[in-house]
Amino acid sequence: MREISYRDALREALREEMIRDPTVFLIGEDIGRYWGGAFKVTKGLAEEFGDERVRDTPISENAIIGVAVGAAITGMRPVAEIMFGDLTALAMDQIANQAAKIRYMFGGQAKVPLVIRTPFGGGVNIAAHHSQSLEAWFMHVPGLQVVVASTPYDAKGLLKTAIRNDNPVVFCEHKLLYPLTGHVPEEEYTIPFGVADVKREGTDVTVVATLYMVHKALAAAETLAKEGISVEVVDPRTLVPLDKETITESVRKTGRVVIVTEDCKTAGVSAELAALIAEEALDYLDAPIKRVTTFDVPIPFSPPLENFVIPDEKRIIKAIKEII
Amino acid sequence: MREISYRDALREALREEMIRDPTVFLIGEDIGRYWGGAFKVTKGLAEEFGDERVRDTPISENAIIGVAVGAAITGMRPVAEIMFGDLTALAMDQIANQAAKIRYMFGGQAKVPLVIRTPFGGGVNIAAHHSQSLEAWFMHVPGLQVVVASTPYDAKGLLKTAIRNDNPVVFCEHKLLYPLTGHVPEEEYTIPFGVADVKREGTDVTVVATLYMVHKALAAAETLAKEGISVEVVDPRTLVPLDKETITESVRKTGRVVIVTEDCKTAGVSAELAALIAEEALDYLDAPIKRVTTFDVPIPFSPPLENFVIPDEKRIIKAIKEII
Amino acid sequence: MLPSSDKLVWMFRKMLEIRHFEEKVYELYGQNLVPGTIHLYVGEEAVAVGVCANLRKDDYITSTHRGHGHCIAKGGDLKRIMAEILGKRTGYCKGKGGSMHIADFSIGMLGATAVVGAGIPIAAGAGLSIKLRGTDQVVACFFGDGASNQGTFHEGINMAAIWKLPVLFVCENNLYAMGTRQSMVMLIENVADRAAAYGIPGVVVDGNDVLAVYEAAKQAVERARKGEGPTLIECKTYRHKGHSRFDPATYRPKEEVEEWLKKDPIPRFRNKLVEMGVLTENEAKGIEEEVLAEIEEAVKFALESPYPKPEEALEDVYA
Amino acid sequence: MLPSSDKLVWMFRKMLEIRHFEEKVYELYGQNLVPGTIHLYVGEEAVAVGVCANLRKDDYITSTHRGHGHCIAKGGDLKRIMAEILGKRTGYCKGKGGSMHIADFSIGMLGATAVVGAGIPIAAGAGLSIKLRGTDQVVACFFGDGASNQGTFHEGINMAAIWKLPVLFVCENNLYAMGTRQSMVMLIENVADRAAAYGIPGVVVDGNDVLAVYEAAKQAVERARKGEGPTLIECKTYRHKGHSRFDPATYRPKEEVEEWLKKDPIPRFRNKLVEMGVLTENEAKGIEEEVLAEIEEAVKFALESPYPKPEEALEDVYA
Ligand SMILES: Cc1ncc(C[n+]2csc(CCOP(=O)(O)OP(=O)(O)O)c2C)c(N)n1
Ligand SMILES: Cc1ncc(C[n+]2csc(CCOP(=O)(O)OP(=O)(O)O)c2C)c(N)n1
Ligand SMILES: [Mg+2]
Ligand SMILES: [Mg+2]
Repeated sequence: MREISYRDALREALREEMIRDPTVFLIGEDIGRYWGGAFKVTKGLAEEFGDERVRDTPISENAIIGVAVGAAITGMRPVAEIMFGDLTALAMDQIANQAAKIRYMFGGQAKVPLVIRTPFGGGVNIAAHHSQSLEAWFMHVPGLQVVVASTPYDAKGLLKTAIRNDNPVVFCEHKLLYPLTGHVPEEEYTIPFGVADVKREGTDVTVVATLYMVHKALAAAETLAKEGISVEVVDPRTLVPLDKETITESVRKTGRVVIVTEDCKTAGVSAELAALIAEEALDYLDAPIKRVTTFDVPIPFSPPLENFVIPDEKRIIKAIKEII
Repeated sequence: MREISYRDALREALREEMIRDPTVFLIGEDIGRYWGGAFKVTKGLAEEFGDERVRDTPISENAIIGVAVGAAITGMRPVAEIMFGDLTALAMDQIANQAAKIRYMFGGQAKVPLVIRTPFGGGVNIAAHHSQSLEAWFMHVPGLQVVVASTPYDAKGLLKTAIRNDNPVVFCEHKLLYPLTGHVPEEEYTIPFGVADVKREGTDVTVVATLYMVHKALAAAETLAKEGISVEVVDPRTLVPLDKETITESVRKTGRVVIVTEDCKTAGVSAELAALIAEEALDYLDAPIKRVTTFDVPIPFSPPLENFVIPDEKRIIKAIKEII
Repeated sequence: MLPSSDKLVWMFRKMLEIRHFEEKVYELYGQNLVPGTIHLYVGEEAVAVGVCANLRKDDYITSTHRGHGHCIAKGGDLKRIMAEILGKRTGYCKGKGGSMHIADFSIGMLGATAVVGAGIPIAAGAGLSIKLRGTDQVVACFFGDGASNQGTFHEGINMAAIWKLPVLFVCENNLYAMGTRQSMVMLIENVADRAAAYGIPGVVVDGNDVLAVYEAAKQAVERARKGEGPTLIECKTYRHKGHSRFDPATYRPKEEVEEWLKKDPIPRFRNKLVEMGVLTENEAKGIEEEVLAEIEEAVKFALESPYPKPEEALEDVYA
Repeated sequence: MLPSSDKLVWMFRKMLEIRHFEEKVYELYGQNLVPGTIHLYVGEEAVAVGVCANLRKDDYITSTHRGHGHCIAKGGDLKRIMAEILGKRTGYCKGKGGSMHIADFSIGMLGATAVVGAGIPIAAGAGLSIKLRGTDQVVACFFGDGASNQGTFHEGINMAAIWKLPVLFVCENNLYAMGTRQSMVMLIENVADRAAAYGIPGVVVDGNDVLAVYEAAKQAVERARKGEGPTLIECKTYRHKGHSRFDPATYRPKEEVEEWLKKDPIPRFRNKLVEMGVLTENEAKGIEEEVLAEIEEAVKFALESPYPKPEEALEDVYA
């Protein structure tokens, strides 16, 4: 079984789709031959596909997305990179008001096959402007689809689906995932949107986790297994569309749920997941719904501070034990 | 008892605070003598306080907030108006990355006494770019405070508190509220943040509602009262800080809750409220938590479409009856 | 070089279509038949028409909140525009868009955005798409003087410049953004002078002279089709009415309004055409009558069309 | 007019402080003592120092991800900067900010933002505050060539221009934004030429000549204090190292790097001072030794300082 990194899996998806479809092109800051992307995801692609299709831009986030939107509605399939997820704040108009709404506002005349790749998350001590997790902002915008890939396998399959998809997709990556390796088949595959993945089966409690938190949840599950607690870890993989079925089914089975996401708590991804469960599986719950998230503070710089605010295995275990 | 409109109540608050404190000034597009604000909230203030303190700007939303931030951290108390809530998308970097984080990033050295007033909401047929309710975006940003005033009385008291407050406040108004009249005392008063208001007492079911939805909820309560159903309507008034106590207390009392907000459902304000209740009052719930929200679509233009997607009294009643 | 007689007559007709269409919308609004708000193009007809007279059907335009005229000039169907403005199911956007969001992708009208300035990078993106697809299409991007202070103006035009994209950035400078006079928000007189910041040509034209607009746009289109990059064209013009329906526009000096009404682009062009012998007064009148009839038909179509069914609100979110 | 000898020596000292401070940070980073990333100011010292030499303690500056030098030039405490970079409790931001978010409000250093270009409107806002409060303070806003393509550049400078705000917009043009050469993202050669778009003066100076920077900033400060409005000053300079710690900067031609290393602002200024008789070689060496000692002290202070306690992460969110 071939193992490659998350970074390389993403690059493979981009490369294969660029070969398959000449309308796919990449656009973003420093994604080209001189840098290869801040996290090196696009490294080598400019050399292979040329500077026209792997297009370095000025530092102009809103226009990067706007230009991608204009290209998308006229026959191209842009994959835009926003260097850090925090900087989507500069492009929110083009993302949320233009890309997301163009199809609807114009009565279905247009399609907007646009992918916006961006890394979220903390853990590398680069403070408040480079560490946020803002998936919830995009979930809250009808017209967008939101992907949260946690493994190399998922990353490749979901990115390929995102590129072929005719809707604007915010493809959320995570800085700590890039070096992570895992099995990725040599053969072509795609992963449909709206299908959660049960990353570990269990019977006592459901943990719904996304992105890097999937791995912390799996570690917690492993630890608890030794204490005889059986944890099921469900990874939604796409937040919009959301596989409510798999999530609520797991909760109905275990009767207990802890939601673990890296965004801050208030009005975050975990809130929507909790609300969904409270709406659709309340009768099956044997304990309150728990949310384990980053505390409601900007991400601090210093390691002891950052480590404290972002959920770790211990906090996950503690939350699980509180409802077991 | 004096009755004035929500619009006039806001203007009174601005005027009184400008008289009280020379560091308070207003900044925004067309807020000055030539227009008086798109919704006429600032009408007459430029004439009274001069163009320097009621400052018309170019159409530059991000810089409006940026300039206000710069003024706020150097001794002034700006009240910025973003003409439509949808346009905060253009200013998200200055709102969420700068205003919200400056105090924290700099270790508490700075304070950012900034108020951002903006109207959200639909109901006036101006379609997808002028009708959204985006309160949840701001709730999700630690460092911001978020106000949702539903009556003239609340509007005045909360705006005065917001202006005196040393934190960045997103002060959410609603287009349909501006002409609404209600009691506002002549005497000075302020309303503290974090104190919900029980707008109607009841025993069978709690409805938590915000902004214009408070009035639709009250109408629904009135209708249901005739059928013998007693509805308690709780208006949080500020989403950050949130008066969890009053909300969960009411839910513990009634055992049933319907959350009614005008933003779209997924990852909206209603999700956070539902999650909160599921976390803190689950054992008291006799029925699933219901959310009544705008459907997950951009706001359409045509009246029958817009009326359909935004919650109305009927949908609120239906939701209540489903859990009674 | 002057356009052909046919084209001149086409331009005259389009200007009349816009003028009378807008007057009709104004009237219908007064009768409470138009939901929401409206931003009329009356007085600015020469801009959209002078530019679009240079465009092919497969060329693109992007538009604004003041967009009816753009769509008409690009060849949009009056019936479907009117139906959209009235919120009807037969409208271009099935009633989902309304006055501020007219679009007709079948004629390259890529839609109106109501976020001031947001169309600028989108137009650049359409230009990039043209470049990548290797066609010789061009894009005309309309926006106002107010929009030229948005970050999108700076970012979008700069990107189009560095990549030599085939885009005409057409600034409709009607002196005001709502109640804000240009001189309150910009120290320079000509928006076109900002072109220098991006290393591209900037041209100022009399936006009430459709032939002047035509000529400037023609050169810019040629430049664009040859792959030489974008041009910023500033058309000095004036809106005859308030910013939106309820605006009495008292912030504008009377003399200024009067002066500009004298420069009304339609009588000017009509006189010119008669002078040039392209049209007789009678022929001009004939065209006007045809246009009026066409608009009546559009109104009838729109009024008789059904509203969308409420549940249709849930369609068209995703492809 | 030349600054006084005292000021000249102060400038020399500050440049050395920045240079050696940054070299030390680089060294500590190599020893894994600096969390996160770093963007060093080595090679660009003349800009911050030439500008700040004109500022009073109560004047303001705004800064960027490459901000250590700005804070030092404004009079920041080396100890507290170093402690912050190392994530210590005694740092300027109690370890919450780190290298990219140094601030010292007590000396008018309004903080570094790591969002490229975000400081521009904030600086304009500080300028507006000055105007409204009626003081004669000024603001210097530092940003890079890359930042000049952000919408905030356009919006922020335009606002400062129309309101005649007392702001110096100081573009540190080091030719690159990460690996992106200026010529890839801008057709014009001088960022300063964009000043014309806002009707304000734009000046290009040799950013490696501290006296040239000083002189340009002096005039701009005078203009600003007199209420005549902002100036855009472009300082042509070069970073000696990569963009951030791990960047080998292979995208820069060797000859270019060599050429610029020859223009190193510090030896140039040192020679000049000796030539002018302001300092002897020995005195210069003496200052350098003092500076090195001061930096050693700062490192010691920082290394010996405790890390913040985890729970302190929950403080300072709200006032
Ligand atoms: C980004 C943004 N800010 C504010 C508004 C509100 N608004 C609508 S039209 C308008 C004035 C636009 O002026 P201009 O660009 O000159 O176009 P004109 O209306 O004169 O044609 C404003 C401020 C908006 N729609 N979008
Ligand atoms: C808005 C924004 N986009 C991208 C980045 C990532 N980034 C950090 S520094 C930098 C380059 C900045 O170049 P320039 O403004 O020239 O400053 P320099 O680093 O050369 O001093 C980039 C792209 C960012 N921090 N903020
Ligand atoms: Mg205008
Ligand atoms: Mg640079």
